[in-house]
Amino acid sequence: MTTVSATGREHDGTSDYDRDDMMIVAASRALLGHKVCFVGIGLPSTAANLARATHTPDLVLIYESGTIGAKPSRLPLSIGDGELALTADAVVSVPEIFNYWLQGGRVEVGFLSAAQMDRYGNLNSTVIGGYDHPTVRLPGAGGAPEIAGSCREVIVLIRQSHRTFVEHLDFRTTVGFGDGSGDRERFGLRGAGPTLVITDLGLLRPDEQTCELTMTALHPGVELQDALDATPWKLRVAPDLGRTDPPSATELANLRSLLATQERK
Amino acid sequence: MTTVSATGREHDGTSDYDRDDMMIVAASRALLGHKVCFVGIGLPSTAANLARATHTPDLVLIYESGTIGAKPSRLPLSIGDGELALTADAVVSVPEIFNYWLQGGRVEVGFLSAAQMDRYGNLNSTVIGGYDHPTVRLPGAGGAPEIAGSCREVIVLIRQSHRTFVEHLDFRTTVGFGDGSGDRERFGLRGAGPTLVITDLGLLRPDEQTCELTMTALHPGVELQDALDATPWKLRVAPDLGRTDPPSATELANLRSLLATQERK
Amino acid sequence: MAEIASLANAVAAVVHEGDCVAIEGFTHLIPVAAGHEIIRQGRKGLTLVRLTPDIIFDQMIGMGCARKLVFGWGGNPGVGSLHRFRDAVENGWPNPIELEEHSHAGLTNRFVAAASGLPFGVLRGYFGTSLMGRNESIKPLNCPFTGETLAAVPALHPDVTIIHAQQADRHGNVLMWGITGVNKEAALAASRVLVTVEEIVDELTLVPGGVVLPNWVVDYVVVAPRGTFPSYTAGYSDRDNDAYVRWDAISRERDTFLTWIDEHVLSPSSEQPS
Amino acid sequence: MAEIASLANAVAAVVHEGDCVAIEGFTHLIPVAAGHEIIRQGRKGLTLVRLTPDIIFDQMIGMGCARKLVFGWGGNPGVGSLHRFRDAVENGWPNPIELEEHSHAGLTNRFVAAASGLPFGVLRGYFGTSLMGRNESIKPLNCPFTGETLAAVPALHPDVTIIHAQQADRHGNVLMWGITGVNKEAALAASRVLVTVEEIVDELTLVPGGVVLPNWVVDYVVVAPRGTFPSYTAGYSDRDNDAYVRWDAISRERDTFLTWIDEHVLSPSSEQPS
Repeated sequence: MTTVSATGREHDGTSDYDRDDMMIVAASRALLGHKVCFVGIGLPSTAANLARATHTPDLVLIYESGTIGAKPSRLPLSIGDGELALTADAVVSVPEIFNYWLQGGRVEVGFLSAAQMDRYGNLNSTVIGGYDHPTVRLPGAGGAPEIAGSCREVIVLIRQSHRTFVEHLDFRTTVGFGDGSGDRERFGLRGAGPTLVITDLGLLRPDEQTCELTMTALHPGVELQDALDATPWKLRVAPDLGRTDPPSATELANLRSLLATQERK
Repeated sequence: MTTVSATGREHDGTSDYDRDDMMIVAASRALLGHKVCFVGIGLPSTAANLARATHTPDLVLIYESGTIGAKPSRLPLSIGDGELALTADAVVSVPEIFNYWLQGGRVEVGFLSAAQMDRYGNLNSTVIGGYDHPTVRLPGAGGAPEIAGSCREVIVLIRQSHRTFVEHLDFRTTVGFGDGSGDRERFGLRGAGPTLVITDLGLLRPDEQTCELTMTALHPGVELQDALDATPWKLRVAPDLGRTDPPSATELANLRSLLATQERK
Repeated sequence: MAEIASLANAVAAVVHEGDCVAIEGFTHLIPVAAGHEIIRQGRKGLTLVRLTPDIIFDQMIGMGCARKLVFGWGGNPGVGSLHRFRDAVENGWPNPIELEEHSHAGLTNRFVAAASGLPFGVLRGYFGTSLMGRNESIKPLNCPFTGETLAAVPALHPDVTIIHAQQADRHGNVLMWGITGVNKEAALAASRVLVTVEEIVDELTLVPGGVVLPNWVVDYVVVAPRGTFPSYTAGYSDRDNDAYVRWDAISRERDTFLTWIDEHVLSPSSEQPS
Repeated sequence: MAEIASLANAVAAVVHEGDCVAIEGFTHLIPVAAGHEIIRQGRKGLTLVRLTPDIIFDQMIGMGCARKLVFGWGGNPGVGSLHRFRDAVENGWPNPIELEEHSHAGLTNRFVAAASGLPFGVLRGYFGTSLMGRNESIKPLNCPFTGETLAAVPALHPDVTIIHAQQADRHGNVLMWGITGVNKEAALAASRVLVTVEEIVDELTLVPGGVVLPNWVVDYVVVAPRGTFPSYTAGYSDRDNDAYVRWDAISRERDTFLTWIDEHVLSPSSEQPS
């Protein structure tokens, strides 16, 4: 069977995979052993549903629209997809989701993405260029600031390039580690922040002392120089730099099945 | 048909009525033309349901338990009576009742009662005697302070005697007009306060200037001296002191029917 | 993750000497059976929290479980006084109890704040009342926009909240309906949550007005049919109004109260509704 | 007391030049038909409020209805940018618009505060972000108990809130279900409330997850079947995902946009869903 993924490439259904697939698979692995996950649409939703299909069938998916414990049989197309409401344990109001469930500290893992990220995992999804006269007006904050503040951990999914990895954000929509160690506490943010950043090149984790993001693993086929070249600042690299396992046959098969459920192929 | 009312007297079903009946009928008349009413158990609930039966069938009854638009076919025995939930337009949580519906300023009329009231319509339902070593420990505040604060108007139902009308409350559980004109605004209370006090002797309303409660009408058979004798302070009396109409045959018949629906007779 | 357990084991696991214990249920869904089990286990020194202390708190206070009471309205609904509550407050029997009293709206917003992960809640209330001076947990707070002064109340985080619901499934997901009061907020405010239910069903079927507590916010589920008697459980049992009237007479005197507790709570056969 | 009216009459009655207009519906129940009627009536200078400005706000902005936008996330869900929104912000076409942006949690709590009769809401958020400095409607507030600093946001009281629901009865009582987002709070926050519905039924039958707005908090009810297209109404219509994709191409250029609006909104036959 030949299918075309969300990014438009062809798959033959075997071990062929692209960088998006690798990001999704890495994200789904990061959910192993977790219980409750706050999910946005796109790669995070695919990753969370891949985790459900592969190794954590009881993973509780919470979508911002108010669906708690959604068990979609197909990938949802929006965070308010009717499929989420129909399969949820409970559908609650948006105020309740934000106040009782997210701010209440009940969510273990939240996923975020952004147009720009800096070395401390701070995110920009508001504007490229100046705020008053932007070059590109992006959608804005949405749920991101409070997801980053209140989830016990945050996983960021972002491609690694000079466009996305920047020395200085044009706008800090969402706080990762601010200007470094201690800033989250100073801002009153309760969760641990972005404990894992998954890019198309590998994995980054915050340094225990400084909170600066550090490359801790490379995906298969990626050389360290690729990551250094894709990063505008002098990228910190872990002394025991690891190598991500390639997607297993099961992971890929489950991912293909999930992507095939999307109405828009 | 002979029935015994909540206060244990016998009725022959004709024009015989007692002081409780008069209070209930007067309270139900005060609801004429109103739309939304916050109801407690006892005389207020009976009065509100009498208003529904007699002249305001669409009166919206809100009980603190979360029932909005309850249309009980029998008098409820508690504010959480199942009959209220079964007949309501909506049942919401207690936080929602207090925050969105009461504090949100959506209730026109609230009913209150108390063990003690002073000349400014302040109420005590907490203790008789000192707080730390009370002679009688009463139930406490419940919903009363916020009903008095947020309903657009409050109707107080209370018997008139030296026990209930006092110079100085032992505890101010609920604010009527504080120490007089301007105090409600000073305390940030939004509604107009106790615009009507219905006793077993007659009606009192706040003076427009001073907010001191003023006897504006006497019930049938009551002499002014009765009211003066029942009041420990020098009772203000309206120059145009009126006379309450006795309960009509319809009012009494409807009241009897309502009381007959109580399981505990 | 909710564990389905016996009443005795679940109460032993979640209610410890000196704990702050919220027992909710607004007229409806009052977890009386769980309160009786706390009496049987002889827990003392508890801070008992409840919007409307009624018969079950009267019994727990009379049996000396409570050191402190945090509440809004303590009465026998539709009947009159709570005599054991009054005896404790007026005469210190069986022990003096500290009172922290709120309006219903104030205490409700303490639960809401805690459920919301906020250190305080805000309401229009309390000013001009004697409660304000008596209760250190109420403080004025100025609106940073309008300058208005409002009342702030601190979040209330019980060590354990106990509620009753109609149903749970085998995974411990809980479903309640009808008048659910402040049950959800009280549960989400607490460190530990015990839910007694009428029955365990294979699959929960959502109903109008239904409130779900997923199993990952519940610690113990206990099957306690008619566990709300003499309160009621919509769809399962009716309120026994006569029992509320009878309680007035039973509870008036210490000896009739103790005799009743012996017979209906402490005797070996008393784990049935009484 | 709700009046059942035509879309044109109801919009004319509640939406005035310069008003603050909240149009809610979180992905589900988006009142697109009402937005189109506002375009047809040529209302200008509006402050448009919505957690997630999407196609309908893109259309209203492109037609010059908006002077200001109060929002949380402005995009075409699952597709990409809102090109008319971007053109207004980046190039001032057809007019510059003022932006007041919030996080979803912040804007949600502005509605909650207003619905609750409070002058402000409190949340954990905003500190450390650039939003804090950009937005004067966010201020720090210290907890009077713990000393922690939290974010306060002012109550948001729209002149009018427009939402869509599944049903109303002949008395104007409204019932909605599925994902209801912040619809209840947005309605209770507003001075005037207009609800478009799929149909009028003789009697509302409560359903699981159903939310009721009684007729005394609603001003106008309008029957607008498929009034959420291309969004959806659970139980009545499905989301037209292709329409969201098509909107990307239609809205990219000003002339294709204007042609589409002419054909689908302004032409005499356009009061059907398109």
